[in-house]
Amino acid sequence: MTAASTPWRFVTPIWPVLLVLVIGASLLSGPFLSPANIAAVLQQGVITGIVALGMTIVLIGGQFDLSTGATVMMAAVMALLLNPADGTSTALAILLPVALGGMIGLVNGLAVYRAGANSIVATIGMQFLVIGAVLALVSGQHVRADNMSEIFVSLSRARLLGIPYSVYIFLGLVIALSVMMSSTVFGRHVYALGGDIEAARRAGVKVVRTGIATYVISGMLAALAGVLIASLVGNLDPTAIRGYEFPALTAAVLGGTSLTGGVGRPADTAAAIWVIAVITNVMTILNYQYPVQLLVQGVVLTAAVAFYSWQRARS
Amino acid sequence: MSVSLKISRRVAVAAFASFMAATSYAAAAEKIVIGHSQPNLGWPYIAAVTNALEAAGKGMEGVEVVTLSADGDIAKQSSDIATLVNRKVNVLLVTSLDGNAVVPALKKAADAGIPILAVSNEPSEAGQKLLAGYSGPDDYVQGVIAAELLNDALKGEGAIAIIEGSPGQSTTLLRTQGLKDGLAKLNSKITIIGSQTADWNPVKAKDVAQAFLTAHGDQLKGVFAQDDNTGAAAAEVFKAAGRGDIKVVGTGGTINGLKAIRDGLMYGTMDQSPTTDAKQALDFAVKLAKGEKLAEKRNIIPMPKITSANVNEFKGEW
Amino acid sequence: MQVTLSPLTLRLFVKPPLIPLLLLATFVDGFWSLGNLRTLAESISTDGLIVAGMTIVMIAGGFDLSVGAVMAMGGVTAVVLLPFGIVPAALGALIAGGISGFLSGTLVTRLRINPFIATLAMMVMVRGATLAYTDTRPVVGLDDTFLALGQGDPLPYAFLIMIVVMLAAHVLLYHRPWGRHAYAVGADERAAQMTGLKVNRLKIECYMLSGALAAFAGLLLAARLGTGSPIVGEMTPLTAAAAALIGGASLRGGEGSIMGALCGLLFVGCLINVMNLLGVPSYYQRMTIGGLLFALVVVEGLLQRARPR
Amino acid sequence: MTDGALVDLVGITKQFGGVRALKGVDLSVRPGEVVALVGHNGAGKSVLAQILSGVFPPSSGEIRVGGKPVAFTSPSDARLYAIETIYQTLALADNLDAPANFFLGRELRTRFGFLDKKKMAEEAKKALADLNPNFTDIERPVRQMSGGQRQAIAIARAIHFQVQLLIMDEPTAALGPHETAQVGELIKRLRAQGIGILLISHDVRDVLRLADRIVVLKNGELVGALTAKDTNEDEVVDMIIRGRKLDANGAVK
Repeated sequence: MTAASTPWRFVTPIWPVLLVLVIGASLLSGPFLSPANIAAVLQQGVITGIVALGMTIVLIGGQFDLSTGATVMMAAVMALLLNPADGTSTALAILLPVALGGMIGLVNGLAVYRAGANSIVATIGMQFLVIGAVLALVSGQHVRADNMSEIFVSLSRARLLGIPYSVYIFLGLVIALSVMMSSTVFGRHVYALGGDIEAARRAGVKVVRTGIATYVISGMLAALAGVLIASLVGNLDPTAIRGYEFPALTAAVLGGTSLTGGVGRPADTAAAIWVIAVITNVMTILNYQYPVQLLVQGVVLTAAVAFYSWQRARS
Repeated sequence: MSVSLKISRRVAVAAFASFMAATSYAAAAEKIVIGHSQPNLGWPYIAAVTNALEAAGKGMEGVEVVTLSADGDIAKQSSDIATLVNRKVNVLLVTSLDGNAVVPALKKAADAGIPILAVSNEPSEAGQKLLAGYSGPDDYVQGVIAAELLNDALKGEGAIAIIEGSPGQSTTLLRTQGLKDGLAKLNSKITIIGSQTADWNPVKAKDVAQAFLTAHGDQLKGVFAQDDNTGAAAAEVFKAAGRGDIKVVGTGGTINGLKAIRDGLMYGTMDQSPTTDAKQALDFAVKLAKGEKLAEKRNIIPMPKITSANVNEFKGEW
Repeated sequence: MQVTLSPLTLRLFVKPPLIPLLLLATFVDGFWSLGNLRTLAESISTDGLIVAGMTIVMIAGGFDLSVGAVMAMGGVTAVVLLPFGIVPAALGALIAGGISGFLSGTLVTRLRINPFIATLAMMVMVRGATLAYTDTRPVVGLDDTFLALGQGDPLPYAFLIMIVVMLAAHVLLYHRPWGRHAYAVGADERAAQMTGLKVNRLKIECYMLSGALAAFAGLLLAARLGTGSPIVGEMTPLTAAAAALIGGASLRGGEGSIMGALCGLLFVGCLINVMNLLGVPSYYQRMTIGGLLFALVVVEGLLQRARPR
Repeated sequence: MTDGALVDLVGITKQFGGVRALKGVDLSVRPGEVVALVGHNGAGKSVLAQILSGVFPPSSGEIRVGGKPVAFTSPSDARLYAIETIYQTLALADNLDAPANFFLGRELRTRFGFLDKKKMAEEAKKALADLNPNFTDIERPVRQMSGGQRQAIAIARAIHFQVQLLIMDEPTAALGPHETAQVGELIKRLRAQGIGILLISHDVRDVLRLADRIVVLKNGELVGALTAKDTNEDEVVDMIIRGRKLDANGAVK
């Protein structure tokens, strides 16, 4: 299959790149392939990865969601606030933040698809709103849950076969979303939306409803990422967990998702997340400092985007 | 056109009246206005000090505390200080985001004859000449204390790594420098084999901790984390990897840090009490506003070392 | 192609409601004091240069996320080159900014990368390079001439420079063919191409202008703060875009004006200043700015919708 | 209104902000009838067609299907009444392949609710082969296809699903002479099947050849209706330009 296939079968070279990187990494640094490190690399991608999956779906629909970083923060804080010592409210501590994330997505979706607001600016506005509200709620203080319920903690700290549960949650989401995007009417309509929204509308697609749903999914996934952060650390400085939207966007783009909509696959985004995780991990192991890591990220992103636009121009 | 002219004239009259009212009110009330420029109210320690300061100020007759937060933007802090100077506050408290970048703004305050008290961190040398005094903890000294704690814990030798705060912030730079100088002063054989930013984010701290383990394996004996949250998060990774023997020293004496020491995760930290910090700052501020001088220019709040031996004496405030 | 300036009244009262805000500000103690106006002028002047550049890029249908990082690079470059004299320092900053803009423009035009992502990549790379060069530390050691550039009485020099730059940009956009071409490219790139305009070249020039202005803003900021800091300007692209949008620029290109951008800049600056004077905690300030942005684009979207297709 | 009409438009007006695009237009189409809508650019032809296909609602006036008033909030509503449209822009999602576009908005599903891609591909292939036997390589994004192929997809999609009224907005504008002739053949075939067709065109010769009735719009108003076999090119053109019939007896409505 060449690049000239339909979006849900669009084969990106991200998987071979991942393979080459893993081989390269193990050559560069012997301990890279140790089970503990592999598990760490897998987990490292989970939180950004879940945000990136939502971002991918919104992008395929032809829009942006830059409010997700704020939603991550909101959900992490809410989950900790809702998880008091008695541990009876585990379900609530997971479901309520996710529902709130869905609400944020709903408002974004209404603004973008119903009112026709520019999605970049609208979701940046939403980001400021949510961050301000969360910081006001906790007065800028640490949030903490000292005796979180076992189940809640185990979400990201318990392991099965040496791999944290959260990695399985992520893999499950990747599979579920892949099926959703490639094999359901909803997924097909999201691709149509990103291809040509007016054409989709004239062809009878319920564009407003479908578009809003992409934002709701993105909001809920970002909130889930926040819940996993809460489960992973139990104590937070809210401002320290900001800014997840840009790495998520980077991963989606690296995985071949088009910024103009209509092209992309959740599984490719997952591969891109691990490409970034491997690069970061190796550079940290080799003790490259933050500025160098930033530079490398920028170069990788530019190269990837240049490659994809060249590939699309050719087809 | 004529309507809008009328309106604007009326507004101008109202403005003038309210301006007059405001000036006369300020003259009559003779209260002390304390202006406080903060780097970011989203940072827990800063927020805690601010809350404590405002609460203590409310309890005092005739004292008003005005806080402006720079939201992490050094240009905004410069404007914030100018705004406070314009308001003719009686004393200016400054917690600088960047010790160099506040200096020109401090000059303006000094030129206006407003006494300046640096709180929680100090400006650079050029700015220190302008200060009436300094009150608070000391980022550099915290690095030195961390060096002492690690030196004790590792009996003077071994390899350590640093989990840093956000790159480029003076807090990060000073704590790292303090650690290096502290180790040198102690003639310690401890070597620093790696340092990585965790951006104050415990999630990233876990990734960094795992990378340190992978890179250095058994060689790694200790870690200096520049706040307790990242320290506790790293210690959890070490424990899960069966390397509970790695000595982790945090910074801040937060509730979370104390818990980590009690649970045997972290080796130690040093206390940094926002209420002590705020109370001392407020006392000094009132003194300065009344035209008095401080006995000492630099007033570092006590930053006692905390280890499992004395952890129960501390309750943690933030 | 149609370049219409909204009537001045609409501009000042509705889009953005600058005059109503200023009238309200009259009731805020100390807003109209000379000192406060000076502070206000100072705080908006560096952003003003960037808003001018951003507006031009947006008129030509682009976007520049790298302005904050380029501003930091410009400040650091200027301070590093200062030992050779103030003119080489300024030239160095302008050239560094211009080069980064050239690279952004090249990514956008030759490689056909979405401007948002191309300048995001530039942002990350420029920030990384600046942090690496300075080892994440601020660069100090400024001479008095340079520091004086950050002062000025009664109006800060930076503010005067901003006004000059805005006037020049206005002339460029309205009274030179280049400006017409920029609007044409932003409104319909293909049509502009077919009428023989050098679209790619013009776009690259826009990004170079934006980069040079951002770097020069960095120089002015360094003079004001007395230090070249590698970490300034993280929020700058967002606040600059907000000011440009509030002032009538559009992310679809082909719309916007320097006068509008100036109004947008003043509006955001005054709003923050008033909230500071009223002692509104920064959490609520953030929410206000966010809510305002959100509401503005929703209204813009609804208005667009009411037009015929 | 008209007895046995498929669709009646009654007193349709459309206002965009300050612009009145349509001013009280009446129109009806019967089964097996080809009605052509002609007029200058901006006369309101496309707006009228888009109102009938549910793209946007009229500002006032009524749409009746089989004599009963209906309200369309979206193109999918119009489809429920078997009204299909071939837009001038074709309304294809460029990034999707032909079967996806063919079934867009009414995808076939398996028992488990997933897309039945195999069946959709087969049906689309068959429907497209009916129009153009050489058109078999259909599983590519339509952006890579020729103008004729893209048109074929739009047409096939419109006539495949029990259509009763077909709206064709400038169907031959982007086509060569050979393909234009094919579209003509298609229109004749559909008319023979009893399908009503509303044909929007500015090519008067085409219209005279294909339509039964010709309706002229000018500045958003209906200025005349002609029977195709009783008129000629000059008369139609004159009406488009002057907005009035030459012959005073046959005055407008």
